[in-house]
Amino acid sequence: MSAPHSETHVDSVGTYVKVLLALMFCTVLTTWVAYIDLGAFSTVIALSIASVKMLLVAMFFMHVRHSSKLTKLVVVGALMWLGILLVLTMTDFVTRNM
Amino acid sequence: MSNHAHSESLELRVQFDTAEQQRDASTLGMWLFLVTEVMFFGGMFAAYTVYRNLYPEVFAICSSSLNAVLGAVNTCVLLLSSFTMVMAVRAGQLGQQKAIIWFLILTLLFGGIFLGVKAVEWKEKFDEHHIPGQAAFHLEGLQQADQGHAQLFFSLYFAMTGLHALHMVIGAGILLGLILHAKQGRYSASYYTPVDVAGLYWHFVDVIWIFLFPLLYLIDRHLGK
Amino acid sequence: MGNFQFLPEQASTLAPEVDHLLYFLVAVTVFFSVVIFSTIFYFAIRYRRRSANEMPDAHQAHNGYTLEIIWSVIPFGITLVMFTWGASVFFTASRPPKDALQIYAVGKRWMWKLEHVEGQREINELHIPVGRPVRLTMTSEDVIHSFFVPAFRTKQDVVPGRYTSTWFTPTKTGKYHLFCAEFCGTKHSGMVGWIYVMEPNDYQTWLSGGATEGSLAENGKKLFEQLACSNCHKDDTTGRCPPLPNLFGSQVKLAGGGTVKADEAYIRESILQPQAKVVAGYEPVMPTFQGLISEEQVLQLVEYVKSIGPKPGTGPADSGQNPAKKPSTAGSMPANR
Amino acid sequence: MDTAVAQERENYLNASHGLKSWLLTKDHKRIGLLYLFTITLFFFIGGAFATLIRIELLSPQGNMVSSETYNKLFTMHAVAMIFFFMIPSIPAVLGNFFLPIMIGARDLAFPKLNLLSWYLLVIGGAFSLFAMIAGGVDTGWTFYTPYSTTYSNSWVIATALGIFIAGFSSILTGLNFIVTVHRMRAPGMTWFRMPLFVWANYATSLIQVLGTPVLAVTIVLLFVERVFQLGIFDPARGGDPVLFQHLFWFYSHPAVYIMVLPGMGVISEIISTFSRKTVFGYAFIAFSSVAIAVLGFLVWGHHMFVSGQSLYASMVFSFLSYFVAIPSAIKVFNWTATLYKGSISYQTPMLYAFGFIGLFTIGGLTGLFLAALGMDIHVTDTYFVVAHFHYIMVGGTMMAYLGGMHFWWPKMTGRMYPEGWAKLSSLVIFLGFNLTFFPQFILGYLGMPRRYHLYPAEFQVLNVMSTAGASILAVGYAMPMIYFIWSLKYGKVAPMNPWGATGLEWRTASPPPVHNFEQTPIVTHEAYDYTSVPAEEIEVV
Ligand code: HEA
Ligand code: HEA
Ligand code: HEC
Ligand code: CUA
Ligand SMILES: [Cu+2]
Repeated sequence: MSAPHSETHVDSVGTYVKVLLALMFCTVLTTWVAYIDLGAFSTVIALSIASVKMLLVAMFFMHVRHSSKLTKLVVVGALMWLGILLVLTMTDFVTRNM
Repeated sequence: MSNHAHSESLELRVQFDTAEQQRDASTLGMWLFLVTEVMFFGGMFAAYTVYRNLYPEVFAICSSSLNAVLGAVNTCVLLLSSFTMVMAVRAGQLGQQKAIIWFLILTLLFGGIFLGVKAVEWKEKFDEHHIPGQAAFHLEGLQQADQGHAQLFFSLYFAMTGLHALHMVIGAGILLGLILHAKQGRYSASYYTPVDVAGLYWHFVDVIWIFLFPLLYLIDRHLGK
Repeated sequence: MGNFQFLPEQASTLAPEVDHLLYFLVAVTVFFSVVIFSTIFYFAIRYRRRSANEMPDAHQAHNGYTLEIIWSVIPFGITLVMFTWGASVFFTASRPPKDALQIYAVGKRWMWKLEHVEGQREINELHIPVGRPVRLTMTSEDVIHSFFVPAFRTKQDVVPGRYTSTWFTPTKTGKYHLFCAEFCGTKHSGMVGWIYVMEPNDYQTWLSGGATEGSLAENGKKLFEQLACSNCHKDDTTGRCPPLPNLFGSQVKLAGGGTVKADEAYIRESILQPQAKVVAGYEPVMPTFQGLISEEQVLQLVEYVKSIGPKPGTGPADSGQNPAKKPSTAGSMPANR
Repeated sequence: MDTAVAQERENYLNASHGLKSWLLTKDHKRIGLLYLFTITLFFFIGGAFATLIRIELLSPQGNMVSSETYNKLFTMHAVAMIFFFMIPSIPAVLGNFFLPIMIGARDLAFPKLNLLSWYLLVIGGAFSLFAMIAGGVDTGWTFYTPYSTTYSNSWVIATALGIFIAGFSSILTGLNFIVTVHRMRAPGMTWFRMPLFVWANYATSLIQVLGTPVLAVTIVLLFVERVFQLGIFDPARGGDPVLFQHLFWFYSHPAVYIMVLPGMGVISEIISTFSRKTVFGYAFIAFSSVAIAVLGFLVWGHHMFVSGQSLYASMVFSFLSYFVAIPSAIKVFNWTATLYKGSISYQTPMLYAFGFIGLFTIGGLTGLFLAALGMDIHVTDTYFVVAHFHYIMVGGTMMAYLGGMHFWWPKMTGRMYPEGWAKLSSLVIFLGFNLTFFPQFILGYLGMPRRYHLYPAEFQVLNVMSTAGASILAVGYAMPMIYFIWSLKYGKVAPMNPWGATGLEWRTASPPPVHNFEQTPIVTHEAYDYTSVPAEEIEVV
């Protein structure tokens, strides 16, 4: 009747420590990069690093990688709806002076 | 009604048949709640995107007026709290009752430090008159004409960090409750759903900050000053 | 009900177009309503229950895909027609012809202030000649309003902080309602007025009638001196400011790349937020005039800058001296909305 | 009265007594009834405002109330009707009561949260009521800035706060439903055996969860702008009031589907039951609900065609708007096809269902007028729009709600309503409705702007017709109110399955026991399989 039994996976402390270190590294990296002039890439890089961090937190700390399809669908859905909000709003603002 | 045994766990509520069903329901519920949170912050992200797009230079200068080092340190503190949180959940999985308590306390502590640093930053803004809506608002390095746009930046800054902080405060309240319950020995390897679910919330608040940090502090920082 | 009307008067070139679209939409609505209502009615009678425990012969429906596809695809096709038709009417309604008569409108709670380039100002009344396209450039001093003339089938919101525009070509002389259609507070329903569409000759007489304090551009010129714009903006390229003659309608190169067309909105922005778009090769030293001058004064300045724009006589709006003169076809008025 | 059946069997109503047992209940059925009281109250409050609006508009020069008061009337009318009546109506009353039963669950997944949702609605309602009593609010239900942030002198904050809180009620209800549908279905209740009412509420819940938070944050931004001068939409600082409209309609367009989808679910149940046939194109109707919920998020800009939004954005939004029409068309055609070769009876719920289909069709098709760019510039912000949405909301959803109330009243209360009166009132409502709102289409095309206290005299005739219709409508709405209450005491005792319907809710007693079923049902049939209903269980009245 309900979703398939979701096994509890116990990750090792080492995994979590590695993830934490990766996250901190990303933080330092993104701060450092911010002082370099990359033109339009500045935004792209900053957001890419943030997305990587988000993925790390979601996958490991929030256990998405062990989660059911439904949970993954929920996560993807949330991001998609955020995308709808941002993209359709921006269609107005970027085409106003055309 | 007939086919459910009450013995599995004290915590099995009447509408459920099995403990597993109950846990799955709670987890799904929390994930859906996080979806609503994404959309809630999404409204502000949309406003931010619109105005950053309209006034990129002003926003860059405003970003530069924030303390990036403090921001980065604070980000690390928050990440640390996420780490201790996931350790608390792990302790739950393994049924280590003592460890749950200690990791929760650590999480609470790091959360507190984060909020403390945030408060210091805000205080700075008040002292510098970077408060939108105040007649005294003035951001150095900007023409009079652009002060309005700078106010937009700071409106977003306060709205976004403020609501983020509010979520932290709520999270801290939840942690406190968990700690109390953990002290009573409520959690075990077979029942730690509340810790698990609270963890999801805490990590989510962390993820929001992971985006706020570059958006508010970092992007185009090289342009300012 | 006597001479009861179902349609408002058609008094612009747009009106018949909108009405034709209406006929089409009504036809579709009537068609589908009649089909659905009569089918339901027929089935309801034909297959009425005759005894309490009756079971229909066909209690299991045949879930045919054919029907589903038919009744998805046909409506979809019809909606595509609606979209295309609606969009094309909208496009005409949004793009003013180049030789349009320029008029400025400022919404303020709760009145419409209308200004002719010749300097005539009107409140809640607008006099215009028949048969000539009219383009309105509009803004608001406070909240959002909306300029609505049912007989012309036009409507456009008026937004504080920026210019919006609309246009129409009146086709019939007469007196028509002007409404504010966006809720703006207590006297929203009192923010109404009249549009007077006149024969061109009468319009001329009307124009020369009312005492004015100079044309918009003339007033703008005075302001240009008073506000000391002229101290910086000289007519040659030697100064530290860009010269303004011939600016209007041209493409301006911006510092940091990109170009922008110098239309009304750009001039307005240059005055109120000079730093927003800085001209390539110049320092951003121009002070802002935000808060120092009213929207109406901004309009005068804009009109002045336009009047020293390229080729006097190409647009009806530029000289202010002889507005009824047939505009030359090679106009350079930007066709922005 | 039939004493043989009236012997006290334990059910959810008599299982415990006293006010406390209601205010602290976690039973979804009782919470459904709590909602019923609350939203009925707000319907009559909203209706009272509507009455005043219509009386005022009898004369063009507006001599009953001042302009200020008039502006407050239509604002508070809409706030009460939309946020405190129509959005909670079908989901929170009928959905709450029947969704768990229909999938064979003992309760919703989170009963305490369910109760909290009701309290949130009550608290939000209290804020809004306070604002109404303290002096009212005059911004229109759309709260456009900068009027709402800077210029209005009315109780904007209290009202907005009320809506904010009620928003969370809506979010939590949606969340609860989604989890319940995913996790609590009885054995054998596969997704494609679920009644269409459940599908419709599931789709609605998706919108509530994805859309309402954006309304919430929009209100927060409005709040901080009005109170702390954090001017995010303030044109004086380079902010853009049109951005507010984007955020507002991102929620409020999908919200119109929160208002209509559950109604469509009710109609599917009724049409099937009263023609004793499985719904034609079950899967298409089920998926079209979800499709409407998803596509509904892509069209909000069609409320902003003349707002100063870019021409290209308007084109995109207009184009996408037409996609939403297709799933609605599919539903209408499938309902009609369901009647084919059925065994059709005309009990009151069925009359309401016919009313729904007809009026929704007209309302929906006039929505297509509005989505057509060239047409919308003329009719936007006129009575044409007012007529469009009342056709869908009052003609559509309200009919579905009343249909559903009649359909399930026997199950909820254990009593039958008086059929003759009910038929009469449905007829009165139908006639009154059309007389009220049809003239408004013409008024709108003629150019009468909405939110107008004073209007040119040439519009008076149509306005008088509309007011006449509204008086008939008011009588029509008063009737069910009276005979429903009457039936609680004097109505015939309802059998288990008075309509010969197939849903699980008809396989348990009327009214149902506390945990819905004496024995967890095991589902072995598709929904709407009329051969599966044991003949002895049907006691058609
Ligand atoms: C329950 C409420 C509800 C519903 C379901 C709808 C449904 C639709 N609405 Fe409506 N609408 C409102 C409530 C609703 N609306 C409200 C409250 C406002 C005003 C808000 C305000 O400003 O205060 C509004 C305003 C509004 C506007 C803005 C008007 C303006 O302000 O200028 C538009 C524009 O596109 C629009 C379009 C549509 C469309 C295309 C649909 C479609 O979903 C309709 C689809 C249905 C059908 C098409 C009918 C069934 C189909 C057939 C019978 C088959 C034949 C079909 C074809 C040929 C395609 N609506
Ligand atoms: C679900 C939503 C809903 C519902 C049910 C209704 C129901 C009604 N509405 Fe409303 N309406 C809106 C949503 C709704 N409306 C919205 C969103 C607006 C836009 C507001 C804005 O512009 O911001 C609006 C605006 C609006 C206007 C336009 C105001 C304007 O623009 O100036 C009008 C005018 O006629 C109107 C009329 C009515 C009428 C006559 C009813 C009737 O159906 C009501 C009938 C009910 C009763 C009459 C009460 C019940 C009966 C009794 C209690 C019996 C006893 C009563 C008497 C003896 C009087 N409504
Ligand atoms: C202190 C000098 C100064 C004064 C006073 C001044 N300007 Fe300017 N203006 C500039 C400079 C420098 C630029 C070019 C840089 C820029 O775009 O900001 C400019 C640009 C402009 C432009 C855009 C020109 C283009 O080529 O795109 C317009 C229009 C304009 N000014 C109008 C005015 C008006 C109207 C006034 C008076 C109300 C005024 N200016 C007062 C210095 C000045
Ligand atoms: Cu101005 Cu309404
Ligand atoms: Cu809409």
